Amino acid sequence: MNSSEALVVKDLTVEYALKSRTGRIQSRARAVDNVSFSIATGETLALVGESGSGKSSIANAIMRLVEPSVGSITVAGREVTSLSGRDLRESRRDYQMIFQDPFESIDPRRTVLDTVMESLIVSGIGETDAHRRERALAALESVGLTPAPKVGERFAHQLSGGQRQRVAIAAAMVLQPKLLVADEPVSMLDVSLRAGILRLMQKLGSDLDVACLFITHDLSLAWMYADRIAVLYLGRIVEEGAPADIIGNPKHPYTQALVSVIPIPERVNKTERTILTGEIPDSSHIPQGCRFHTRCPLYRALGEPASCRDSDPSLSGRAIHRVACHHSTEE
Amino acid sequence: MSSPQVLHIPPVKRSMLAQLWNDRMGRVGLLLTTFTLIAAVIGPIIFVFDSGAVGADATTLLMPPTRTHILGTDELGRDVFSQFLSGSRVSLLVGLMATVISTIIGAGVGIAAGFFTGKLDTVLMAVTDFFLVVPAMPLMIAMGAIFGQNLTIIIVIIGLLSWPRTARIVRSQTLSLRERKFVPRARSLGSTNWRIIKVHMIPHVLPLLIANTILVVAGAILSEATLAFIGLGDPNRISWGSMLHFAFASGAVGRGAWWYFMPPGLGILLIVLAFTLVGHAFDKINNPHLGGSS
Amino acid sequence: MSYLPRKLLQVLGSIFAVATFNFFLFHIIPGDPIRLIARTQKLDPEAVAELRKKFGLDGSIIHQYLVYLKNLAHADLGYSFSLHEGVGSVLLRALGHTALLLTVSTLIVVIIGIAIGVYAGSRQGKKSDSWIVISSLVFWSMPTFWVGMLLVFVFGVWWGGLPISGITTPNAVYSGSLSYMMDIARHLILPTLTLALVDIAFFIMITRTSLIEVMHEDYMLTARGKGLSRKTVVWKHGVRNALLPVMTASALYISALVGGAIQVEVVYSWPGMGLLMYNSVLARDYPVLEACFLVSSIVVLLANFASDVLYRVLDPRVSVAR
Amino acid sequence: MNLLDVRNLCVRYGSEQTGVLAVDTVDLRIGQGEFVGLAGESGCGKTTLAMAIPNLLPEGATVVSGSVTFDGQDITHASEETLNSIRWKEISVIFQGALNALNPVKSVGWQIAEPMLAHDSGLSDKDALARARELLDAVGISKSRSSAYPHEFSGGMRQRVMIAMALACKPKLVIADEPITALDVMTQAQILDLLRSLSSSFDLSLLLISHDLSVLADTCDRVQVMYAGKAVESGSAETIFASADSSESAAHPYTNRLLKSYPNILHERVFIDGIPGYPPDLSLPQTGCRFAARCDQVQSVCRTQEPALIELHTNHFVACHFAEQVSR
Repeated sequence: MNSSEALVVKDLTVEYALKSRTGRIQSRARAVDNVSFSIATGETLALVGESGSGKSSIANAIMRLVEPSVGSITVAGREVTSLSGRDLRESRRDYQMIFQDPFESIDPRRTVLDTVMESLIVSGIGETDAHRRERALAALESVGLTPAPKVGERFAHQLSGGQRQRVAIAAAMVLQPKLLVADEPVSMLDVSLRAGILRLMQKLGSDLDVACLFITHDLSLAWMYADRIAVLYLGRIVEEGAPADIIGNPKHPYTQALVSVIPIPERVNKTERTILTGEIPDSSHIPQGCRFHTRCPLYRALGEPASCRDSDPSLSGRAIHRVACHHSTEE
Repeated sequence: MSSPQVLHIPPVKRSMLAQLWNDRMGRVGLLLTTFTLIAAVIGPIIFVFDSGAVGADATTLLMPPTRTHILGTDELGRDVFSQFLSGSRVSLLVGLMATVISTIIGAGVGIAAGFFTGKLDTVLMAVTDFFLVVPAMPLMIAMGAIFGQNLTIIIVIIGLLSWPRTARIVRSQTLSLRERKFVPRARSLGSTNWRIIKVHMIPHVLPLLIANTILVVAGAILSEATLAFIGLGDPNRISWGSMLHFAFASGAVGRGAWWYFMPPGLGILLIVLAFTLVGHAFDKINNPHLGGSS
Repeated sequence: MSYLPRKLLQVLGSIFAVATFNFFLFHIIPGDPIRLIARTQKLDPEAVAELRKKFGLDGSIIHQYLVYLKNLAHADLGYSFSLHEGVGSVLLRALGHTALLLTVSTLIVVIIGIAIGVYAGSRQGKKSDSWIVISSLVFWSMPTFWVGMLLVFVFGVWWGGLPISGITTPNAVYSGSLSYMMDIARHLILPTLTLALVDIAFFIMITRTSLIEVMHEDYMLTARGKGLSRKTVVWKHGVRNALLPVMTASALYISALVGGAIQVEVVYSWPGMGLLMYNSVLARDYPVLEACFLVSSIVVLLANFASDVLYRVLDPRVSVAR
Repeated sequence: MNLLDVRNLCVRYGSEQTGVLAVDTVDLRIGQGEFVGLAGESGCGKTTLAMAIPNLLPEGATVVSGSVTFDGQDITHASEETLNSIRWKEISVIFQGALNALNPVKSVGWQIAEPMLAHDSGLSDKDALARARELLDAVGISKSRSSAYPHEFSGGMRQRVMIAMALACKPKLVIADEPITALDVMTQAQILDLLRSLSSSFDLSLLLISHDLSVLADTCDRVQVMYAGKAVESGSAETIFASADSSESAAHPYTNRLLKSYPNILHERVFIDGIPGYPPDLSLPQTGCRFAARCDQVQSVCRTQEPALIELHTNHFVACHFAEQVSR
């Protein structure tokens, strides 16, 4: 295993049992289906997908907030899926998460300083409270919440959304993790504040050489922020490559459709949009064959070839730009 | 709808007591509670009730108020006012002690069921629902008749039969707290379950628990009064409920002896109302929708 | 399993649990029931031995339990020592009287309570709302039996226009079934009024709170936006949604209502289960007490079942079929 | 004549002494058949302004001054009856968050039919329901689902139901408050597409409120940008969204910075700019230009004197002291 990889996810599958009220398992939803990827130290990978694509399940599996059904997750060379109890808790400081909604992810009854210090207390860092306090204040300072002692006394409801997300970043980065999982970190914020948060994440990330898994539904944001993009559809990576390739030369029909509907803050004559009909299917009823064929414009354009219904395409192509489609080259 | 609140920095939360005092009903409730507590503690010391001091002849039985007996006498010629004062102690004692038992069980069951979910939740909620549905008063009467009549037993019976509502409320609050993202965030930091409960759950459950606890006190006082009225009070400790039992049994109502059955009833009303008002005000503080203009 | 059979099974399970609980409460914890009876009824040793045999008390606890279940299955609830009659027939008579009282007062309480609750809730913060809330809390804080005593004093002693005891006038001669029913109705007035005065407060408060919550929902703004009149907005959109939590809370109320009924029956000598329990407490007639608890539990369980089914009919988000 | 003419509108939350002017002397005009976008960050007053039109303001909010003229009729202080006859019949609203804006215990068909019956006493229940089914069909939902309840639909489908409901009485103006927020990217595209296609067949005017300027770019004819309770710029979509080198383009520094807050995949891959700082606290007295504290081209006059909304070019209004020389 390459030691420069901060995160290696191999054959990850996450299933949820759909239970009836009596507790019997009625069916299984496969939110993540055999997904593999890795992130090098200091690299940022964007996972892009709509709701139901499994992007949050991947984040939760990495954070061990849900148990993966199959697969291994290795953070900084340590396999974490086999850990439990104390070992698991101790490993957690290496991988930290920033949640989508900063209002929900910060306990409203605790002060900002308490929230940041909580990270240190739980991880057993710092001998005394005074020591931890000093580090927490430094962390608040580093995310631009100044004067730190004053901001530290506030509660979440006394801060704006952007400030709250800064607190969440401080609470994660104070542990100096190897991997940061950011689940839609700016989607709840006003557009004018997004750049500030992203810049902060980028700066702190490069200072500490932290790898980042950046989860978003916004392809243009991924294009701007990430070093690499993986597009998810119904629990599977359908295309993976460099941002310029994904946006400039999308190969999978799903990615092509996503790129075509990106809103552009400029009034220009864009090429024809491809608006997919219908909605992403339920993950307990994944279509046979290629999971996208039920909505695929290419499938219809090619006269509904049997291969799309019969076999599930795997991710293939050059290492720097891979796609999971039987017919992508025929375009 | 978006309002300009986003920009507005609300003032630091005032203490619960200050907020209660600010609410008209809460203030009346607080004053009433304080008043009855003081009366219950000091009253019987000044006006000692002597259960042996029965009336000498027929003229002193069920006597209307006079200068010596400001609330008249009962069917045995005993002073009603001093009975009334010592009765307040029993009502308050039973109400408060039973509530302690009820709250400890209710909060424990509720948090455990809500936080750990799964099988434990199923079992605990089955037990809770059982006691929630079984009619409490017939069961209290049955248990009172079986286990005998003394204050401790009455306290235990009321306490053991009034926790299910608390458990339900605490559980649903705990369940909704679990959905808040700060709980998975705490877990992803490596917090133990116990730490999550201590740091993130209990402080959030507490305001609701306090409001509910105050209402449980009111309910427990009413339960004690009813049990005593049915004839299951502690024969050695006169309470407002047992005063009404004797008033009823001796036909004081039919004989128009209002000085006998009015005071204990009003006493129960005032003290239960006091706690109910405070509890209601707490509810308003906890639920901004109920607090008039939010 | 679909909802109805599953729920029915659950109710049967609860009834079984109540019966078991009942058995252990009366048979195991304080010693055996015959000793309790013997203590109060001064029975001779031979009679005690015979009774022990009848209840299987000479056998093991398991044996006693099985005998108890067998007797229950045959609707044999034992023998009342104070009334010298089978408990079953005593109870059956009382149950009918209690059912009459409870049905009438519940109907009044629910209809008036919800109406006043909606009125108050839709005028939140106004003067009329404050008065309704305050008077509800005051009535809610009164012991039911004391309200009964006050009404007896006012209507029976001062004014004297209404009957204050029993279900019919003693030694009355009726000209027909209508006059008989009128007599019962007159006797019902004060007990019903007593229960209603205290318990309406409960319905007013939960309906009000529930409606206030619903009034803040986004779909209420949609309804306003549609240009509907205020009355339509409140009743068609508000009340319909507000009643769902009221239904759930009513399940709790059923058990409280039984408690209230006991007190009212005692005060007005209404010959129902409550009066029966009161007399049994005084006479320490355990078999009757035991049966009263069992039967009232079953009634409450069934009422809860009914309210649960009704909830599912009213809320499309949960279905009766599933 | 404009269909809607809002002039100098002021809306306050709370009392005169401690209240906050959420909308401070704002104009808004919508022509017949025009699509107008209203943009701004959360708390800028855009929703409050829109809800003031059919007077659906929440409790505690009051129109302090100014006027709302709809179809030639001044409805600023109209009675509840007059407003009720205009609501939905003339002005309907697509509310934010369709899950909560639909009544959970009524079928969607019933909810669509309800306003038709309320506004047309001659209509029979059966006909109303039949029309409701037609509308469902028009927004791409099978007619057979008219008896289904809101919880049986996905988020995107509920928004379609909401749109069908808004069209029920063939209103002249539809106010859509963040209609695609919280929806998936592809569903957003579907809904915007639907709104565009329905507008032509139903001949309506649309007020589209969004915090996301890029959404308004190819949906609206005209765009008005609000900041901290004030309208700071309004103009045709061509002007606002024109590329920087064109002769006429967005002129307010706030609009320009907002436009640069989105990544533009047609341009070079650079980090977005964003705007430093936060909007002002409106509960404090305001002096000068409200954007001054965050503006990178601020001059001393900006801090002391409030800029007036001036007509820079025909139908292009800007409230900035340096509108003519702002560099992008």
